[in-house]
Amino acid sequence: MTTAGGTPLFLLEFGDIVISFTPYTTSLFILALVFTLLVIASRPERQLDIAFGTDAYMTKEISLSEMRFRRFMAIACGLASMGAVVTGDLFDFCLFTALVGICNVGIVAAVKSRHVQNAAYQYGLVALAATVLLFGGSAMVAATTGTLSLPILATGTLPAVPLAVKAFIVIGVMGEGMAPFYAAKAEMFRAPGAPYVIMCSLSSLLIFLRVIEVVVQL
Amino acid sequence: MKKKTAGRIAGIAAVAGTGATLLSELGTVPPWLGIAVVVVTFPLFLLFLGLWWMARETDADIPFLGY
Amino acid sequence: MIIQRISRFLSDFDNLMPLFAAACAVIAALAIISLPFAYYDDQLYPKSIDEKSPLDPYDRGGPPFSRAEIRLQYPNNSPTAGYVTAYLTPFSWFLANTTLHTGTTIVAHPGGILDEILYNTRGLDTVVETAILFIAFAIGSYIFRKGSR
Amino acid sequence: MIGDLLYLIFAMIFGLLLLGIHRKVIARIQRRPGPPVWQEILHALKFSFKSTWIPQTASDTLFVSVVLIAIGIWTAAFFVVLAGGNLLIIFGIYMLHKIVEHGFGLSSGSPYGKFGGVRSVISAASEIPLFVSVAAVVIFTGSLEIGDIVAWQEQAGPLILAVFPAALAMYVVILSKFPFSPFSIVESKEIVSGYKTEHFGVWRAGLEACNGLKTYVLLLTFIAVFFGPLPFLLILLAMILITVSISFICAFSPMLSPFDSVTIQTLFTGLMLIYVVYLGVYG
Repeated sequence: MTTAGGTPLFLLEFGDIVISFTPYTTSLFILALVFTLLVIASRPERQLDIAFGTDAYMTKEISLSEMRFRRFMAIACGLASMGAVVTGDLFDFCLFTALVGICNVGIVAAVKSRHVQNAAYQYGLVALAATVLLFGGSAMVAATTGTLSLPILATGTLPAVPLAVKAFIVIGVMGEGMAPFYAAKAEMFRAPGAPYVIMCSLSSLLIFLRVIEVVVQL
Repeated sequence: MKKKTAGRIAGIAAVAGTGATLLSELGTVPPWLGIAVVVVTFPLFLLFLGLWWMARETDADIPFLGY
Repeated sequence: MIIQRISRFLSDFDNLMPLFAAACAVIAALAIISLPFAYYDDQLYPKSIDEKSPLDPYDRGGPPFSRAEIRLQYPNNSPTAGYVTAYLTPFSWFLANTTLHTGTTIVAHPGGILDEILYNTRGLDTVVETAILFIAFAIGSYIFRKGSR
Repeated sequence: MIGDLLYLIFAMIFGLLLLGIHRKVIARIQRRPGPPVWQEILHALKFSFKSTWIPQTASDTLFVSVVLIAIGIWTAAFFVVLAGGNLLIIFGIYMLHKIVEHGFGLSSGSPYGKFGGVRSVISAASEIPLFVSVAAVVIFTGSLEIGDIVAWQEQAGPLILAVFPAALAMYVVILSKFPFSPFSIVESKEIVSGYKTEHFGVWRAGLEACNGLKTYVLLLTFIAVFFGPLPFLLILLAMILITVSISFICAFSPMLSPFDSVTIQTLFTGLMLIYVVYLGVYG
């Protein structure tokens, strides 16, 4: 049983959902794990702002309650992306991806900057809209092949998934993770609190990397 | 960080990395484990080697502040 | 230049939603063109739709509290599938095999109790679904509290 | 296996040498004398001798660990290529280099670093052409394992002839990772050194080491995937040739403004996407 990510090293069984650790998904999983541990271990930086035209500069401090909330969100985001990269079930993958999307909004929701929050709001709208495509896509996969299990879909014995359905899933993930629709994400990155903000981008890159594998083997 | 600590960490990383490589060559551990150990220890080795060879052994000079 | 015009449009995040909507519209159009898709009726959850039932689309068939027939993807992974207690988290599975008290803990696992209502087999899904709800609730409540302070 | 360790160190140094050649060629095209070709190696050494500390505003754990991660991921990538492993893993690591850039830029608290980091997020759109080229490779070889792809080319000839646009896409990706290229907006000079601004001393030496390794690995992957099995010396020669060709592009083109860079790369991706769909349907 070989998937696009290589032969599974081992399969973790959760009833009818199987979590598959191929070399590819395992490396993604380890990276998500490392960065989640980093989020837990590191404290936010104090961002410097320069007042133009003067010599003055100031640091932005992050209050303790804000830090706690954002760390919680970043950890949730890390767990969600870990789930999304290893799961062997399409519907489950979509769920984890939706969770990543909402956690990304949560990471910057506590930031006290109007600009960042506006960007996060737009991003949230897109993430919301993207769930339609995501779950619609996985439903269509189930309807055309009769299964949601990725290792079984990868065997190639089932009817092929239509191209449009693959596009549905890819654009759904793009909406959740914002890969090419980068504008809002870049603005969200202006928020202070590097370890947490990095999680936004890490999770979206990871789910994007995973969806490539998923779509290649459908 | 003290020079001694940095040197020790670099040394341990180097020994662990080469050791794991040797062991995987001899077949005691699977090859992926050898590579995984190298992936972890190589960055540690490089950084702490750098930290070790530039570390001060004495106290720093009093910085010149009189502009 | 046209490229500069495009990049100016792209760089404003207020244009994001129209952009995404346009992309969705294009793909939806692509999907409509490529219709019809073949329906594969050998499904995971065999359906027998009884249109005369008062519960029509939601009537999943079969008497309650007995084993439901489900075509499993991995039959050997879930020997208890189809029963109400089909999905146990690894911890509760351990409890069930070692003690007699799993019944009292199953409610503590969101997957356990929701499975009873929903699927009988896809436990992990229900855990993630509730996690999404919880996270959304956490964000909402945090922002609400921040506004009231 | 011990040979692999030595090869790893060789790859790092040779990658730095390639970057030095890159600078030299650009300088000669622009009629400057330019630094000696081993300048980048000296740079790495020089930084490692400099005084090292952590800025007071920095998020220190992230500030340091991101350097370790940067070297670690490219070491892993090196071994994956060497073992003929999965192409997707290499691309995953390439994408993760973005995260490393974000980490470098944001962890210090410096505004210059932050701009570098934000630009790195913006330029994330340049990663997409890469994946499209993967799809084209898969359509022809039917596998994502580098070993299989090399074996396929042994029989059917270099892949670059079969899927030239995909090779071009990957070339653009490598180009955008080279310094002074039109797409290297993350380290352009108006934001000092972009994301590397605040990493000095040993941290910067580590980053230089990572850059050398990264250059080597990317070029090695490119050669393995599109040119097939070559003897070792020929691989090195091909790397130098590719570097020189990239230097020519860098010397003759200005750096684009951040959003323009992304737009051009995105347009390129669109073309690639059409090509791959065409290949998938009619190929």
